[in-house]
Amino acid sequence: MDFQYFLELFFGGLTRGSIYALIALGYTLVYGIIELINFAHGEVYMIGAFTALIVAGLLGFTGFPAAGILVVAALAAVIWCAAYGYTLEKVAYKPLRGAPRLSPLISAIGMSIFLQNYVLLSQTSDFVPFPRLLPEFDFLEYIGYIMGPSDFLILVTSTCTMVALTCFIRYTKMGKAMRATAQNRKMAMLLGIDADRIISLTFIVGSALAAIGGVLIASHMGQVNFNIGFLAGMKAFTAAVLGGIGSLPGAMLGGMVLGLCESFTTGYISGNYEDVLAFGILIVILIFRPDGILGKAKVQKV
Amino acid sequence: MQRILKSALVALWFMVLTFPLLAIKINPVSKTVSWHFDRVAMLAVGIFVLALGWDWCFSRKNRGLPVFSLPQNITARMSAIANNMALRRASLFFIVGALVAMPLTSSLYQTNIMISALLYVMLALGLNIVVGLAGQLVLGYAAFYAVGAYTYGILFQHFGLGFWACLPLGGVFAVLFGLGLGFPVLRLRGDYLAIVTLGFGEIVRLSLQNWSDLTGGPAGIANIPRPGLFGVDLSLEGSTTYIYYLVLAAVFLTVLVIGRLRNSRVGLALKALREDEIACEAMGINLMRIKLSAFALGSCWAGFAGVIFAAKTTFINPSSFTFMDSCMILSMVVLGGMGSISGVAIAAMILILAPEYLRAFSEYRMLIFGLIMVLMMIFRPQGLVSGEKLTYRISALLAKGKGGAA
Amino acid sequence: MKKGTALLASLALAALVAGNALAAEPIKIGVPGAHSGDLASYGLPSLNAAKIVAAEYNAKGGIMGRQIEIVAMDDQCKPELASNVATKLLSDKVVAVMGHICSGATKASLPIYNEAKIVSVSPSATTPGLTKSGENPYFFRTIANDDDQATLTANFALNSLKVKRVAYIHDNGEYGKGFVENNRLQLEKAGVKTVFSEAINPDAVDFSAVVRKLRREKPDAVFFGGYQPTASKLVQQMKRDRVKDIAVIGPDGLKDEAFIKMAGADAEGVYTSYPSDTSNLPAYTKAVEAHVKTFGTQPGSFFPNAFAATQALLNAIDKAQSTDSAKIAAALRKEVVETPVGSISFGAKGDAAGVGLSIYQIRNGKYVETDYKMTLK
Amino acid sequence: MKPVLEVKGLSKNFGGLRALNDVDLTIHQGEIVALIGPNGAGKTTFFNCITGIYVPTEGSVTLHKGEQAIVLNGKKPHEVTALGMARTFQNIRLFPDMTVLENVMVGRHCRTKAGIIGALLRDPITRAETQDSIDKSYALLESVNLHEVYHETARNLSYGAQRRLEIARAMATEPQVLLLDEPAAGMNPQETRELEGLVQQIREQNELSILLIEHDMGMVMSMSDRIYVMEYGSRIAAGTPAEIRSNPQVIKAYLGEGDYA
Repeated sequence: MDFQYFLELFFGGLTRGSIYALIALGYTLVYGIIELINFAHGEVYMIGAFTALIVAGLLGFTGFPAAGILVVAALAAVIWCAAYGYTLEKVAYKPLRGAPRLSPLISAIGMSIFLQNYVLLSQTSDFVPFPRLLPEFDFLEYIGYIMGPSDFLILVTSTCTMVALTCFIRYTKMGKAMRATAQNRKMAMLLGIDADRIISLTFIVGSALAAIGGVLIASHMGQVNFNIGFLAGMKAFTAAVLGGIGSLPGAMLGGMVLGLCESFTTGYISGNYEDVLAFGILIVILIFRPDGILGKAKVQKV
Repeated sequence: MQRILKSALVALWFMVLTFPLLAIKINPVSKTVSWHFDRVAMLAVGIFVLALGWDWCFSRKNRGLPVFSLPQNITARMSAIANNMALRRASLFFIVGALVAMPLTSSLYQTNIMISALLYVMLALGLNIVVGLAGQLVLGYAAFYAVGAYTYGILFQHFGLGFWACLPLGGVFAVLFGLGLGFPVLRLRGDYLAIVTLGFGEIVRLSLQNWSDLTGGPAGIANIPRPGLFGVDLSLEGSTTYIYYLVLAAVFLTVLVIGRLRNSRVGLALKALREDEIACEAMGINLMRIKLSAFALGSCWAGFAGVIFAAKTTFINPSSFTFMDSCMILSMVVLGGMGSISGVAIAAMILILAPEYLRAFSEYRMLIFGLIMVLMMIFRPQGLVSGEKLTYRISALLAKGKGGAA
Repeated sequence: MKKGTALLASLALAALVAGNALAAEPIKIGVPGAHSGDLASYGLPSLNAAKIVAAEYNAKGGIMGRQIEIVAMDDQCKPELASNVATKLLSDKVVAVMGHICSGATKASLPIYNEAKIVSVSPSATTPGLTKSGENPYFFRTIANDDDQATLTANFALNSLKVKRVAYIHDNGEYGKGFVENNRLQLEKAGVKTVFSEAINPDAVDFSAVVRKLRREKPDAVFFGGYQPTASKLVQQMKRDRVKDIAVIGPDGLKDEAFIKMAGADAEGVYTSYPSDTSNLPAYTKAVEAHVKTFGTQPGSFFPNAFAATQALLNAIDKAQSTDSAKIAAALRKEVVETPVGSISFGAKGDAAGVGLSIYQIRNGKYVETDYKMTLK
Repeated sequence: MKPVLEVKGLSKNFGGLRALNDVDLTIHQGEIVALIGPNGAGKTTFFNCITGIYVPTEGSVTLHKGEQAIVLNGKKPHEVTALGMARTFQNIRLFPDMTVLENVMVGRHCRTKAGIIGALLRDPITRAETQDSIDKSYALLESVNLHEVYHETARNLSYGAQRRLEIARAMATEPQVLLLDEPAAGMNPQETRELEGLVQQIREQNELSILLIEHDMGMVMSMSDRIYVMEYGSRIAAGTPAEIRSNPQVIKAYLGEGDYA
């Protein structure tokens, strides 16, 4: 019985963690290349959820099959988020390359507030129900207690996405160029890599991942609101820092660890301080081990 | 021509980009869709104009010209005015006079709004020490404000302490929190520091929300007394006016302190810290001490402002101290110009008073705050009023009679 | 000559009319509340109600020959704005106030109204302390306070559902936490065991941990404190995690058609408390008809309460034949008014007597009033 | 001549990499000593280790002050500066948005005392101290010929002027030993010659010792009393310019195939 409860919490935490990981990848990719905390990344996730909601809503009126709607909506979310990510970088960050370190961060915070209010004003301040598109099947009665179909779908989708990303980074030409730029931008430029294009690409990939996270969570929770990006973004950032910002496996690991921590604390102790826990982890990691679990210490250049 | 084509393309891109969110509004509850093509069209026109302006701004920026600049003769006249001591004094006198006379000539409501605005001036100036002078980006400033407000609330509720006892205590507690935060984050790089302070701010707010026994939880603390004047119970109007003068005095004090500080050895060290941390340390400045001073000085004003805030609204709850409030104060500093006193004060006044008097503005206020932060960083990172250069009297030059105060 | 007399007479008449108009300055009623921002859907219906009632009085020639003027003020339900709004209303020389909408805003503004001795009647501020503390002699409300609501739900759980073990979940807001704490206090006194009490963040990515904890503990009922969006997420997660046979009891924030639409079948069986159904009262139907006629839509939340508040307030001014606050307050306490929420009068501390509260249950996608109800004294 | 700065067996590891390996170095009163070596030989790391920016893995750094011998390892950079060792940076690190005068005044920080209270009260002592600081800074600017632009923002100065300003700023800390990290980098021959004169003049006026990292061989050979040569983190030679010139190991390691005059 108790072991079963442990498993329940474990898989609950894993589901939650995999969403954090998906968003955290976006933070880590961008940070790895231009050392910028893309504060508006959580908002991209929120916009992904909203875009999917709108597309799914429109299709819903036409009587499309649910699974089809989900795929089309997710695709639309990915495309639009990628476009938002690309534009975001061009408008708010690119003009600030070479500026003092804090300028792009302030610009990013400004962008985050802007996007939140853009959605608030153009859509609504209320929670909006997201159509139920996930297939509801009673698969395997016993496992059903540990994880439901939507948890399963989230886990599978996010795992596949992460595997795909890893392959992309490792084996494709563009992925290699990204890694080279992350390691040494000047050197990469000398080797004929167009750094601007790689940076754009990074934002596009990161935003697409956030969109997938947004669609998954929106269909899982069944509601969307202009404000969901802030908390999810902060949690994902915590995950990225926890794993070692700049490191892809670190972001995945960090997401899982954070998800599990939250799940177990709520399950065994109390949920009252769930968010305090995440922020606490963030602070403690940044102060005592800013390179996270998998990050490597960097020597300060003088 | 090419520029126009390019701008048209940009406008088209934004039309596609914003299409789903701007044009389609779905209500899944009532299963209705409303279309707003007019919004997208308006946006496209706006973006087209902006894109033209954007290029122009960049061409100016790349040539090292300021993006906004006034015509030469006006600038010259303005600087002549600025340098004219008599005129400066007269205008200062006028502003101070207007501020002092304000509650006597205007309604209770306006006085009240003005108190809010002045409180934000105080907060923005306080944050300006940390962010503007010392260059340490703090994203949880509202937490110190909360510490001040709750110091008064809690001490009054549990121990019956009055306003005047709590005012210094609020400052002291805020400083203790500032040092408590400052100490562990000494070694952190700028962007990590920003995130840690954000986390700290949220933790403070969440703790206020959860710790019901002490703080009243989300219900907050009500019926906090307004300050008394030598034991005389004041009427509403009387006490509002009284608080107004109190805040005004506090703002004057803040301006005086920051003005003197900026001119001093400590002020120079703070600025050096902002400009280059490593060089600063190599010049013999104790980084730990100077950073902690910055945190202490900055948080102290937030503490005072918090106590006055609690006394003014008589009711406090955690929702007044969110991340968005911190961002609002930060955008005042960014808009006003890091390190500038008059700029930050003007920016705080504008950003608080505009939504009160322009209803249309109030809906878009956070949107505009966000935009301000982005655009200022790109086009005018030094703010509206760029840090005024200080003047120094050099004995050698004075002796030679060559110039005097330059 | 005749022409001249006519001219003179008309001039005299004009002067008389003008003089009369000067003397008959309108009676200003402040209506502060959330008229923009995320809580506008709670504030605007009240403003509409005030406008309708004022128009009815004005059509009859006003009170004491003076017209009623509604002074609307937006406080966005934020305490710091509310205190500014309150002073603005004082500057505008309002006679009385119908508002504020939210408890926080009300708390922030009451000291100002107390100071100025201005009567305010809130249609929707439910924090018990506002009346129970006895510190606000000029404050009244036409809604049951959270204590009464909790008394109803706690007794219902105890007597009707016969609960032994109970869990509490809230959204860490004043409203939600207050509801849950009040219930807990009463139930624990009656010997009901508390399984756990947890806060959830409405913005959290999911609620699985709390729901799984709930599933393991298997209490007889769970009290949820908060608003309907969070509640609908919670019941959906419960359904998904196959939590069965646990009754969900919530406050009036859950009685909202949107809740059923959002949560669908998962909302089935949820209990909420809400003012008793008064839609068969003639005053209620009349008020709704007036709203449909004036604004073309069905009224929103707290419309009946605001309607009742405005009616009671104007009636008191009329009966007192005075704009003096003490006289208005006395009249409010004395007079019984027929309103959309029943025939009400106000107790010494300002709570409305005569307002009924019932337990509702969602059955087949509809709120059904159960027999469990109480009337406030 | 007595030694002012003595470095013994200094080593520094970065993870597995040994950036400095057992380096010894001594500077005597009034000497100009040059530290040369190919890029990446560890010269700047050496500077960073003795000024406290990095903590050395092994070895000792001792500053002699009168009869006192002060051990510098483990001290923070600001303490090192306060004890009498100031430096400039390879890639200029001025305070770009402060005025020229203010830049130098920051250097006065460790020789002045006024605190926050003094700043707020502006008592006569603080005022006198501030005025003194202003005047001394101005005098230093005169000595590097920047006094006419004292009110200019530092970022607007020419490259050469920025280098000189950095030296004036370091001088404001009243050092016993001045460490210059490639002061002539990016200068034209004319400016380099002026810089040489300036460095000589500073040494004579202030009786201080100078340790110099420099790639301009002409400058090194004409100015230095002694030269240390480093390669791969180790010291490979030491001696007078004439000795270094003829040292085969140095020629091989650093100067290549005799491409210097």
